[in-house]
Order: sequence, then C-alpha cells, then structure tokens
Amino acid sequence: MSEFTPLSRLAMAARVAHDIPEGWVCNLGIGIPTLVADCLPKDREIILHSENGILGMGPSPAPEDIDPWVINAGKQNVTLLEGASLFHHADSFAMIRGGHIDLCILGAFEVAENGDLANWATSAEDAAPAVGGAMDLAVGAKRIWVVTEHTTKDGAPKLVSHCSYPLTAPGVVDRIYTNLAVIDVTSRGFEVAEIVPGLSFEALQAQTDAVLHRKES
Amino acid sequence: MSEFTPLSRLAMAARVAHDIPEGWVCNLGIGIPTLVADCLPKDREIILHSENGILGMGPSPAPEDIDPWVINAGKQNVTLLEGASLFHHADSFAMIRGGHIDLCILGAFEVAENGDLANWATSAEDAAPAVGGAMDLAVGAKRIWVVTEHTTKDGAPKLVSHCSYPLTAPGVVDRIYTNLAVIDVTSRGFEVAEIVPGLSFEALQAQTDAVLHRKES
Amino acid sequence: MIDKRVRDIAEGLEGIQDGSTVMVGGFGSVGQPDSLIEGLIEQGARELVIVANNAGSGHVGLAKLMEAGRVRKIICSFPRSAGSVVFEDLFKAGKLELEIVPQGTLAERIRAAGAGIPAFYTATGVGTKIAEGKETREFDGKTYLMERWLPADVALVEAWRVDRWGNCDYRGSGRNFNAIMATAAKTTIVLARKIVELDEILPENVVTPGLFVSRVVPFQSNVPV
Amino acid sequence: MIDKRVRDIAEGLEGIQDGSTVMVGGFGSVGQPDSLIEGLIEQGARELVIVANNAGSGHVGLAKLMEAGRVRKIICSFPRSAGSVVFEDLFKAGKLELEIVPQGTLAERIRAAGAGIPAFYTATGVGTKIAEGKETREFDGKTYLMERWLPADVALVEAWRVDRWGNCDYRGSGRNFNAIMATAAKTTIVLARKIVELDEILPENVVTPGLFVSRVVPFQSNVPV
Repeated sequence: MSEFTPLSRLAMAARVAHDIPEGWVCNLGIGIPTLVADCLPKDREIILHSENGILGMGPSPAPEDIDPWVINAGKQNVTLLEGASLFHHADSFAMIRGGHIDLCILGAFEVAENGDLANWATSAEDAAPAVGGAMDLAVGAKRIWVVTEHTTKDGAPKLVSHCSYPLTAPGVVDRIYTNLAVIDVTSRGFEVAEIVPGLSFEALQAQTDAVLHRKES
Repeated sequence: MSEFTPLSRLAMAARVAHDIPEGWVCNLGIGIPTLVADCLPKDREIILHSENGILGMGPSPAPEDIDPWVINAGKQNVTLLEGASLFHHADSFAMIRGGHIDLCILGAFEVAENGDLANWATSAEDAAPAVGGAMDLAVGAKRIWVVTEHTTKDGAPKLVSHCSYPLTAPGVVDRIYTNLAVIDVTSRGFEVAEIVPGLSFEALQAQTDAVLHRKES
Repeated sequence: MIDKRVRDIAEGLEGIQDGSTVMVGGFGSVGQPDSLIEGLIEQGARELVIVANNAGSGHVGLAKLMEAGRVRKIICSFPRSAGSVVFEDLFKAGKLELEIVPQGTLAERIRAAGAGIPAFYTATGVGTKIAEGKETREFDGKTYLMERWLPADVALVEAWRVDRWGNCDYRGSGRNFNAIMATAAKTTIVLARKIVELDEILPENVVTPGLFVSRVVPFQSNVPV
Repeated sequence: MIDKRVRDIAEGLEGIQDGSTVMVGGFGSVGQPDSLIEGLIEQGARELVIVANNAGSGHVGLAKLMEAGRVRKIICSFPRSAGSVVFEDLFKAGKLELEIVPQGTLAERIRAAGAGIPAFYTATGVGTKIAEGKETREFDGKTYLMERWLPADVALVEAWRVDRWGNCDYRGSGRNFNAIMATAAKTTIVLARKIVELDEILPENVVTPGLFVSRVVPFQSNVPV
C-alpha cells in the first residue's frame, strides 16, 4: 500500500496559480478557483477579470477598507489594483465571448475525456438550474482549466468517458487540476502530467471513469 | 402672375427649427440641415447628436475657442454644451439604430410620394458612392424630415412619384421642407401643409413630379 | 427646460401597466434599485415579466414582489442562490414561469434591444440544453445559436450621479446590468443616488447619456431594514 | 511586470504581414493615427485590406499609403470626400477594390468582431443597393439584412492617455472608431498622445481596458508638415 496525501483545496489553488504566466488575463469561477487569487505569485502581474465588470481585481479588503460598491461575480467584496477598469455587463461579456480572456478557471461536476464540461446542473430534470456566466466563459475564454476534487464525496469519478450531467459546453476543457493529479485533455483523451507523490498511475486510474494515458516523452 | 419669394437656405433652416419641440434629440445632416443648429429657438432646449460620438453639441466656437479635438460629423469644429456626453461609434449608432433619436433632418436628391428617400448616390452606376451614416439615420431615427430646394438647379422636380436615384431607404420620410412649401408624406401621398405667400397650389404642383394633395381640414 | 426629475418614487413609477416587461438592474447588492422595486409593490402592477440577473433573495425587493404574486415570469441567468426561497417555492408550485439565459447572452440580448438588432449569433450554449428549440447556423465552420433581442417596457435602474437631462454615471461595479438595461426599455426610470448639476459629470465620464432616460427619481430609502 | 510600451513606431509595427487586414481609427482629423500610417509605409507591408471610415485625402496618411500601391482593398463608409483624389484615381483605374458599408453597420460589424458575434441583423440598407447579395429575414413583421462581423489582423489606434497595461482614454470626439477597432484586431497598436502611470486614469474613466491592447507606441510626429 502506497502512502499519499491528496492536495487540500488551497494547495490545489496554489498548484494552478503556479502555472499562470505573467500578463495573462484570468477569470476565476466560484469555489476553489476563487482561492487562486490569493495564491498568485507576488512577482508576476496577472490581471483578474470579473464578469460583473471589473478588470484588475486585487485581494480581499481588510474589514475596515471594504467599499460596498466593489464586489466580484461571487458577490464578495474585492479591491481594485492600480490599472483596474470598470465596465458594464455587455462590455464585460464581449471581452469573454470575443476571446480576450486568456484563461478561465472553473469548477466542475464532470469533465469528459473529449473536453466536455458539466458544471451548471446536476440533472437534466433539475427544477431550476442556474447557469450564470459559466457557458459564456466555457466557450469564450482562450483556455479552460478545471480545478476540482478527483472524485465526489461519495467516491464517484468526476473525470469520465461521457458526461451524464447537462453540458456547460462541449469539448472546451484544456487541463484539469485535481487533488490527486494534473491532467491534460488532448486529442487522445486524458493525459496525466503529474500525480501526487506516493500515488500510483494505476491507483489514479481506478478513481477515474475514462482511460488515462501516460504523457509521451 | 403671382409674386412670391422662395425661402433662402437660412430661412428654410429657420422654418424647420421652428417646428422642433423642446427636449427632442436631433441629428442634423450635412448642408442646409447643419444650418438648423444656428436657428434653434433660444428658449427651447433641443439636444443635438453627432454620429461621431457627441450628444449635446453647442454652436460653432469663436476662432480663439476652437478645440481641435471636438468636431461634428461634417468635420467642422463644434462646442459642447453643459450636459454633453461623448462615446464611440458603435454606441453612437446604437442610439441611432435603436430608435433613440427623435428626429433626423436630412438633405435629399429625391423624395418619392411614398416616403422613399434618395440622398446618397446620383446614379446606379456611380463610380464610388459614399453612404456615410445616411442609411442608418434614415431607418433608425423616429422621424425623418427632409429639407431641400423644391427643384434642382435645372428646375427638375425633387419631389417625385418614384425615385430614379438609388434609395437611401424606402418609405421613411415624414415631412419635407422646401424653399416653396412644407409637405407632409401621408398614406395618400404628398399633402401640402404650407406654401410660401404668393405661390398658388397649381404653381407648386407644376414644379412637383407627383400629385399634391390639399390638407384635409 | 428639459427636466426629467420627478418628485418621488410614486411619480417615477406612474403608469406601469399590468403585463409589462420590467427590467431590474444591479448585480448582487450593487446597483440594485431596491426602493423602486418596493415602490412597484405599492404601485400595484400585476402579471409582470421580470428581467434580472437573479431571482431575489430573502423576503425583500424582487423576492417580495414575487411573494406578493405580481410576477408571471422571470427571465434571468442565476435564479437559485443563497436565500432564493421565495423563487424556489413559487417555481416548484408552478406559479412562476422561468426562462434561463446565460449571463452573457442575457447582457447581449439587452444590448441588442437598445441598439436595434433583432437577432444575433453566439457560440454560447451550443450543444447544451440552452440550445433546445433554437436555430443553429454555421459560420466559417463553427456552429452558433441565433438569439433574439430582449426589449422591455420599463427599466428600473440605479445610478450614482444623475443630472436633469438624465446623464448618469455609476459607482464601483454598479454599472453592471444598469447601463445596458437603461438603453433597452420604452421607459427608463433611474434612481439617482445623487442628483447633480448639468456640468458636474464631465462629457467624457457620462456612462448613460440622458437620451436613454425617461425619469429621474431622487434616492430615498423606503426599504424596510 | 506587464509593459506594453515599445521604443518607437518601427518597433510598434514590427511583423505586420503582406495581405493583412488593417483597421485605421479616427474620424476626420480627430484620433487619426497619422504617424502609424506613415510608419506602415516605411514598414513595407503590401496587398493590405484597409478598414477605415474614409479613404484618405490629399497625399498624406492613408492617401499616401494607397498612392504607394500598398492597398489592395478598402472597406469604408465614405470614400469620396474633399481631397480624396488618390482614392478616386486608383478606383477609376481599377487598381483598388472598394466595399461600401453604411457607417453604423461598419461600426457594428467591428464591435461584433470584438464581441465574438459572427453575424447580426440590421434594418440599415434594406431595400437599397447595399442589400444586393445579402440575406434578408423578417422578424416581427419587419425586414432586416444579415451582416457579418469584420475582424482584422491589426488595428492602428490613437488614444489620449495610455498606461503600461494598455488602458486608454480619448480626448473630445477622439474615441470614434478607435475604441471599437481596438477590440477587433489580433494585434492592436496604440499611438499614445501621453504615456501615464498606472493609477492616472481612474478605473471608471478607462475607455479601452488594457486587455485589448498589444503595443503602446509613444507619440512622435513623423508626419511631414
């Protein structure tokens, strides 16, 4: 039996942050993706976009510095960096849908080996699904990275051969960061780029509902 | 023989200006329409729009007050009133095409009795016609008033049964101000609202290539 | 003199008809014209179609309007959020029609209505439930959905500074849906946090030019705390 | 550190290929990036497709570029104006392709390219020569034309204040086509009248957010007087 430690939510966020190059414009979804903001390397300028009309978001404010008029898409108070800009929803989504956002980091219910993303509704019969900006981001951003636990709380795989939940967008995911591995979505399917120390490829495969490929070197 | 004096270009502009109610947002085309700006009643607030991104244009500046960065669609230096706003071309034409301009005053080569307007090209074979914003204004503004000489310099009628020149837009003209008359375009065609003193209805008809109707009272 | 200022909320909301489509600006708590919504409950119009990003939360504002049975249908991107109990109850009981629109498509449909564009194509929603019943079309080898404009009878908007011509600016992230909804309605009613003189907002800093605005309502809080 | 500033015009225009579609901002003399156009003549790219409102006048700027035989086609709304002699001569001689687009349709096609909208419908041009060869379609009983987006390889833009992230504002009527062309090109090159620090343009006053801008060129007049 191998010993391994799955990454914490914050460690997953930090792992993603590590891969974002200077100068990229990034949009962060709700949940673990939001944590990425706090993990960005201090020596790189990375510009954060929020759907509700902010480019150049800074860290959360100290309680005494809260400006109630400045919130992010998750409705949390945020700050503005020097160089920030403010705009309305149509301009904001023009940035997204026009391909001007370098990277969007999203959570997921399921990702399929062909890059299909399901992250907005947990069943086709869902009474009142809430899509928000997920579909726009999924098709509009230049790259989609998903950050998610490798399996559900019940141990069911979230990386699957076919999504069973309603799609957010077909074939859009480029890369997946889980608490167990970093996986690229390629033309031949899931390609494992990295596994947490102590976890075997076979053990990772056992928690995944699609064939994993070893990275060609 | 009756005695009459055709209106001068400035008098035509003044006649049009007289009919614009307070509060209307107006766009003025090149030529006589531009003169309307100088004839607006001083006791009415009328807001002038320019395609190149100005709402709230004021009169021409004195030579020493020229700001070379503020010009109208005719490329003339203009001023900004208190309450003016500046925007880009897509927002400016969104105002026009979205039906937010109360009135557009345009010149014309020909106007037909069904409201067809021809004011951009003088023949279908025109080597390099120049349309500018005329088509957008013609279909987008809530009302189109044409101000023009009643005939060409050669005496050919400009108010016609059918336009011979390429159309700017079909069926859009509401009212025509000429140097001889004010004419409404109605469901039964041209309806004469006003004639310059001394000119008979018959004499006006003789200079018009479509049936004129007397206004029903 | 052009003066779009009205005395109070009641005068600002005069004439809103039963069956109207009403846009409600704001995103989260920023730029939500809460006191206009409260005023709309007073005003009494029924069978409303509401266009907003969310479907309200708690028992105030939009949620209260729905709870009062005034809303026939809601068009939004994200109805289910923390505290959206009124919406969920009404929806489950079949007492509220729902049209889910992706947030960017919602914004663009509103902008299109203001700009005279009856329909446009977008990649958002292709290959998903959102595409059901919608026309698709290929351009340059990629598939897009056709989406229609979304005009309204009334827009309820909150702005920061507003002058008597109706020129507006917004504070912080407050322009969100407000600035586009202002362009898309027959009657745009702006709740002004501050009413200012004509020359106070510089021409280059006006976000909503006055021609989009019908009535300017001075801010006064009628929202129960 | 993100720093989009380049040394000079030559560095700003590096890599523009033969056959590129190049947008040129400005309306009248306001916001025309004349020195970038002069630089493009130096740079040497040929067979260009130019998108601009006008077709130049006199023998400077755009007219000079055309006179130098670098332009294959021009897409504009108003080619024939006082002094457009170079355009008229080339056009009559069959040496220049021309696509006439109504000004509002031109602006909207450019905006659509920046916003990821491959096509939209407009009433402008219905029943005219402009409609020839274009699809029409009825919505709610009214006829509209379908128009396609108009993306470019390069946009040449003039702004007033620009910071190292590329955030821009514009002076007077200078945003005109500049602010929309900045969104529609793969490479947007901004001629900055003033280069300023990151915090000098307030967030609410930025007109072109920096993400649209590729290179910031300090203003220097290379335009022969």
